[in-house]
Amino acid sequence: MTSSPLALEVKHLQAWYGESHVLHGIDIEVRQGECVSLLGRNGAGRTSTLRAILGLTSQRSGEVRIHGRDVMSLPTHQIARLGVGYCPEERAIYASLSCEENLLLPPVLKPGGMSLDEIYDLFPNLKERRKSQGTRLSGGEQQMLAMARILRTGADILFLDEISEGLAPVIVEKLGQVIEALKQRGYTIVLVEQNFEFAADLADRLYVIEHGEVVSHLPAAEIASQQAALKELLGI
Amino acid sequence: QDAKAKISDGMVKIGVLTDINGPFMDNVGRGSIVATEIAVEEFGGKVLGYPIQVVSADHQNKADVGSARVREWLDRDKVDAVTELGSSAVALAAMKIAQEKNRISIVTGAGAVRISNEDCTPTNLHWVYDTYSLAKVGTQSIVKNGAKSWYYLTADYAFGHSLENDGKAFIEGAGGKVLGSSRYPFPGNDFSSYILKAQASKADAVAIATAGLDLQNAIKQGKEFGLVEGGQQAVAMLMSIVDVHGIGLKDSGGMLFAESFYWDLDESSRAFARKFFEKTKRMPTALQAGQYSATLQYLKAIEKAKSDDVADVMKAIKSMPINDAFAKNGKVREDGKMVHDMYLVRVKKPAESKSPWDYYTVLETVPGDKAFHPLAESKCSLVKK
Amino acid sequence: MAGVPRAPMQPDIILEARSLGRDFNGFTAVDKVSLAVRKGDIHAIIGPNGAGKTTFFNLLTSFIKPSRGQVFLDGAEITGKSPAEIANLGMVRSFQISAVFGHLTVLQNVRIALQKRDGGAPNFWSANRLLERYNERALEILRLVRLDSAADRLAVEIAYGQKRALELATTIALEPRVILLDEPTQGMGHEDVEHIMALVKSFAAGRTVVMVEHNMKVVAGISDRITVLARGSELASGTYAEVSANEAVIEAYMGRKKHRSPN
Amino acid sequence: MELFGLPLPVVMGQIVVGLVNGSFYAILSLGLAVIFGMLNIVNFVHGAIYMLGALLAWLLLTKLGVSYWWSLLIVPLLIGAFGCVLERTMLRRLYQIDHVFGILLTLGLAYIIEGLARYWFGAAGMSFDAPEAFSGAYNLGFMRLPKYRVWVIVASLVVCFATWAMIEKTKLGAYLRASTENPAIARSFGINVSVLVTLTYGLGVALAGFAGVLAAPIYQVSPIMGHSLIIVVFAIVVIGGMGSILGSIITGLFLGLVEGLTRAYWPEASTVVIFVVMILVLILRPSGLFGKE
Amino acid sequence: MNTQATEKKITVAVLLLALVLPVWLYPVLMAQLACMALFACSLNLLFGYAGLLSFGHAAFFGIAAYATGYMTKAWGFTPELALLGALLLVMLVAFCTGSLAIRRKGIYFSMITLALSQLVYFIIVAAPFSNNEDGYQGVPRGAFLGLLDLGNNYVLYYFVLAIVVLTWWGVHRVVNSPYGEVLKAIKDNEQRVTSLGYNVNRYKVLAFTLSAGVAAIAGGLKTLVFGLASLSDVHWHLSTDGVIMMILGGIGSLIAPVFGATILVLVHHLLSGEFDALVPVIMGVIFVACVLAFRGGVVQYLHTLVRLLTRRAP
Ligand SMILES: Nc1ncnc2c1ncn2[C@@H]1O[C@H](COP(=O)(O)OP(=O)(O)OP(=O)(O)O)[C@@H](O)[C@H]1O
Ligand SMILES: Nc1ncnc2c1ncn2[C@@H]1O[C@H](COP(=O)(O)OP(=O)(O)OP(=O)(O)O)[C@@H](O)[C@H]1O
Ligand SMILES: [Mg+2]
Ligand SMILES: [Mg+2]
Repeated sequence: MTSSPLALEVKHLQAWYGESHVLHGIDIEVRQGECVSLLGRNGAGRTSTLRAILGLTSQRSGEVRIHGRDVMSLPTHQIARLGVGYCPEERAIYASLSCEENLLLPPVLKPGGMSLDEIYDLFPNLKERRKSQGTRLSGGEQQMLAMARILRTGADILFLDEISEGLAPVIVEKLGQVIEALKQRGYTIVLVEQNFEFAADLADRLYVIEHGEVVSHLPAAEIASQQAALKELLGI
Repeated sequence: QDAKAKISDGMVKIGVLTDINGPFMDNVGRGSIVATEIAVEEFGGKVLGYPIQVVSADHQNKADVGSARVREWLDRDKVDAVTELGSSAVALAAMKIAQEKNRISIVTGAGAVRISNEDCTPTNLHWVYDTYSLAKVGTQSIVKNGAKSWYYLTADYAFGHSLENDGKAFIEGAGGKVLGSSRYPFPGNDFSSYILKAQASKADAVAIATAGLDLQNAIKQGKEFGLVEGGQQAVAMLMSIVDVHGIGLKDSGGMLFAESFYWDLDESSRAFARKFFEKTKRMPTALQAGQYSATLQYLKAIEKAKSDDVADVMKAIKSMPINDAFAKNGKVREDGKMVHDMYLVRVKKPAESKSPWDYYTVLETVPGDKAFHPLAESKCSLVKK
Repeated sequence: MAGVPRAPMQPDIILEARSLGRDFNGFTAVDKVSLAVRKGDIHAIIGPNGAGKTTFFNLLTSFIKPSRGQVFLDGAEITGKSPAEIANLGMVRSFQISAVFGHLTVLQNVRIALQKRDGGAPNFWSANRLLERYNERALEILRLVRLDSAADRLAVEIAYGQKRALELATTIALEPRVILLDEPTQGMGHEDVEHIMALVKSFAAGRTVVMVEHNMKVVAGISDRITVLARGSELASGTYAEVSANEAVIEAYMGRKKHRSPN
Repeated sequence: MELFGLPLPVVMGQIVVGLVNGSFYAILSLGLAVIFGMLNIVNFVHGAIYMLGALLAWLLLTKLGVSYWWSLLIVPLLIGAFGCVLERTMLRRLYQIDHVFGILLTLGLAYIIEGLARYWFGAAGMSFDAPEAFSGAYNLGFMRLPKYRVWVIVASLVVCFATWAMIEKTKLGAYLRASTENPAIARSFGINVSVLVTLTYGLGVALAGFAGVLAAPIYQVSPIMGHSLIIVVFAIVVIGGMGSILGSIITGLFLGLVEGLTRAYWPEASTVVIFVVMILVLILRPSGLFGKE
Repeated sequence: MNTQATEKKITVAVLLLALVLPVWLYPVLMAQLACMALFACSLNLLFGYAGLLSFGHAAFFGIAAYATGYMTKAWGFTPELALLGALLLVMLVAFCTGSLAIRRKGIYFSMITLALSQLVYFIIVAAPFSNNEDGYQGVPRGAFLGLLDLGNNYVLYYFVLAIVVLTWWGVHRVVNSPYGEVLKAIKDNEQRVTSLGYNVNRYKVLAFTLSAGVAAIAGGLKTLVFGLASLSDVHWHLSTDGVIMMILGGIGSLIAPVFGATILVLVHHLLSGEFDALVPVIMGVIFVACVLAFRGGVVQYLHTLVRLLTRRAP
């Protein structure tokens, strides 16, 4: 695994929202086919890290490479076209579009995405509600939709922000299987999670972020041995 | 300087309050200011040796804006006469203020009858036309010439209503009949609905009682829908040379309407028009010529009275016969209305027009005392009965 | 339903729904759910996504008008009353997506609720210095949810988890008899989850809490009774032990994985 | 034959001319709806742009001898380009701030465009003749219908439905709506939101310019011709249901008819009728006739 | 906290200016300015604090203008009585129309208010007493309490100023009252306020009615100042002018409307003569510049200015 090339490389990433400085130098490396999890307390800056990589914060500096390509000077939509799929924490389901329109909205970036049928197999709720207006879906359905939306596009680097939130345990379980399957297919995944157990089961490596900085970095295998430190950092 | 003359503040200041950016800017506006300046120029810039100054402002067709300006002019800026006042609301407000401050107001741009009727003031002059004279000249002889039944297309505004109501009285007086009317909200832009109704009424004449762009559109669309080709006579109740120019002779040729001025009337009107044209590249409208005339006569009256005192000037001006580029056989009555010859004109067909701005054929000249509202029927408090 | 004589309500039932249901253009979001909540209980409503839990909350509080069925609060029918009236009767809810007043400070957010408790008629003639008398109580409540240090910050500026805490604080400030919480711990970190659990538990003493939650730790940890909804109808109800052993529930909702209770 | 006191031919005539006016409303409200739906800005320059369309056609004809037909193509392109420039240089900066600033900006632009036009051309109208092919009229028996007006109906319907198809039948519509609602996320999907927005604004004003050229032979071309248009047209957008492209087209036509019939029966109320319809619609169907709830 | 202090400084400065300016500027013009500022203030109360953008406030301004005129001229009311009468009438109308309008939100609300004001315009055009476009003319200024003759421009101005300041203070009080705080909460999240047990509609109707009342005082005063009411007082252009003044000044600041009104009224007035024909263009440029450069309205720049000045002072 360590031999595969870097899919995402972040060095000294700093970011601001207007006046407030929220990231103070993040360093992250993700190899192709890896699943990496960003952990941290509320407000630590995990979401901001994802947004900054995509150029969605008002200002950023440092270095970001995707598939080896420097993206600091690219606009968001071109970064996305390198194959990044972002499932935001606030879900951002479009109220003016129906469920299915939401699903079909993101343009296909690369071949190899899932078909509509595969997605509906995965999330039968969505199939049932496909004609509903996006925001009329239940909270959990919206969460599924946000996730499903980026599986269609063939994006091979997935940024998943709190996807297990608000979902029934069975669905969370199933999501875990989906992510396993995606890993098998060679997807690169960055998982931001509050649900430690969920993340720990899936991730190859963990980064712990606090106050806009990476404070700890450990492979999944060391989780057990580092319980104490994690407890300190995350309050588990 | 004439030592015996009583000129307040050592100068005569004329304020032209006009529509500079609004829908009637071409009928008055800059042109009215230029016309005022021509009159002053002809006077040599001085009256009785005292300088004459012209100031101007835009009333934006808002009575409050206009009235604030008039008050400031009269209270602070030593203006002796406010003129033009081209919207009835502005005119009525300005007249009242002028009366209160004992200055002169000369309305050249508004045509509401009440200005020199129930709302008349002793310090006001009403110069160019009113809806009564337009309605009378614009209907009476047409009825006599055979157009017995009429249909009105009227702006749903006071000036539209009076054009229609007065016209109706004259039409009926002359043995004609009004078959119906469409009172549309002003401003409108599409008149085809009303034209269809007018056509369906089968009236001999269709009177259009509106002004400005609306009038132009109504005429143009009348042509489009074959109003005239269908054998009906289109009569404008209030039209100006700007409208004819804008529509073009192709579409407006053959229109009948009442005018109070035409540049190509006689030598004096042509002379004024030439000067005006040089400065503006257009021929003057009746309102602009009237503004010239009013200024000229006001200055003459000062000269005659040897004073710019309001009472003296009013007395002088009412005692003078008025004949100039604009007014023929003119005379200011007790109610402040300047009565003068009015004309019934027909717009030339493109083939008849020999040169640029050669637009009208004058069909009939109606003397002032026949054209205007008779004093005997006046509701003006100044008229002794 | 109309003809059926109403059975006398058990004395300790504070909130009761009878055959409550709602359709959206032919889709039945909530079918005929009956539910009785005992005074002083923490009553959890769980169920798969789209089961109709939020809609059920909306029906209870009249934010959505029911297609059928009735709601009783403390024995009195409240079906068809306006949401504000229901709140005034002592049943207050929170929202699934956090709902705070972004342009007010955290303190002012809580004061809005405190002010309501004292009448709530529009008082536009007095200066808002009048509201300062609520500051002390507001700070007290904020301390409970560990937000006292952020009291003067604008609510837009605080992190998501804090917003949820603030929303809870505002709800508590009204001192309602019944409080309906829609996923109160969603988006919160572990520490905060435990804290909120403790808070809800302490708050529930003497009052009643109905909550929707997907976090099984919370459900297992503090709820006295659980009702499981699925596809708009009741699937099961009982204590956590009963419900979590129910095959249908495991199948539809909980899954086979073990959920550890924190205590 | 009479219908509520009016001869039947007159009523039929009203329906026909109502439809013509409705076509103008349809194109104008379509442009406005696209812009509002997309940029969330009530485009107060819409009337001024419509005027500019007519004025440009007039200028091209009288100064450069460009025919009506070429104008019909050139003017919307010019105006569309102008719109793109406006969007890039000015409107663009508004998306971050409260949308009422859009009102101020577009009103300001309207003041400037109309003011300059008035400064150079005055307020009186200028005449623009219908092209040869469409001068004259058809005799329908109950009325004389100018050929040009028939062309207006045809041309505007074609343009409206072409626009509709382009937006609704391709993914463009979904992209547009997504970009309005949450541009950041739309970007994160790889949608080039900023180009999309620019082109949409260009399209919206180009439609207004097109309407202006269509209008030039019917109405006198004047700097004030579009002055009060915006509120009526926006009322139509609202009645149709904001965000509904088809809604604005159909409502435009429909209200042209309603207005026409009111003109026949109660002309005094013909401007206010649209607002009465709007109040009724908003109370009975809050999201407009064709709006999604 | 800092902004509040700055706002206070600006307010005091404005008030001082308002007291002394008539020495240089024509008092009637200043009175007009005060009326317009109050009108913009009414819109700001509604939009800046309750989030309701009205496109139809000219209706309230206009009804009050005509009503004040009618009561003074036809019934011989003293100015303060006529104003009070107009205020009550307008608040009654606003209560009814407001109850209808607040049932919709956002731009729909704005459009309903516009539509209702178009209805009012239509009624006033048709009403026999309005004299149509000639306007309701010749309203005497009368004497305050029957004692203080308002015929003198200075007396009139200070009378207007006093009422405007009083009303302004009233608005200030409403905004900074417990009610005002709830209003701001409603602006942020209406549903949540409802869930706390507030009758949100009642709060909104009240805001609408109060705001209309402020507009009514502005309209009534305007009639007294000019002695007339005309159709431009009910025209939708006045509504948009009000919105413009509000935005130009700065949304959600109580003193800001004064600056918006100053730009609209004074620039027009001072630029006349040479520039008359270009005034609309210049206004347009000001609007555009304002949006592009001073996003928070004029008042935000003043804030910065005041801060700079006071920093340098010690
Ligand atoms: N749009 C914004 N404007 C200003 N500050 C922001 C914004 N979004 C986030 N912040 C601040 O940035 C910091 C990091 O936030 P971020 O959302 O990245 O945290 P997080 O680790 O994802 O936590 P959470 O669990 O709350 O999602 C927080 O202090 C937050 O208050
Ligand atoms: N206004 C509406 N119109 C149409 N369908 C709706 C509406 N509101 C909810 N629904 C549908 O009703 C069903 C129940 O939704 P609800 O929000 O109550 O689910 P929930 O149990 O709260 O789910 P979650 O746990 O995911 O929040 C969903 O399938 C949803 O799509
Ligand atoms: Mg986050
Ligand atoms: Mg839910």
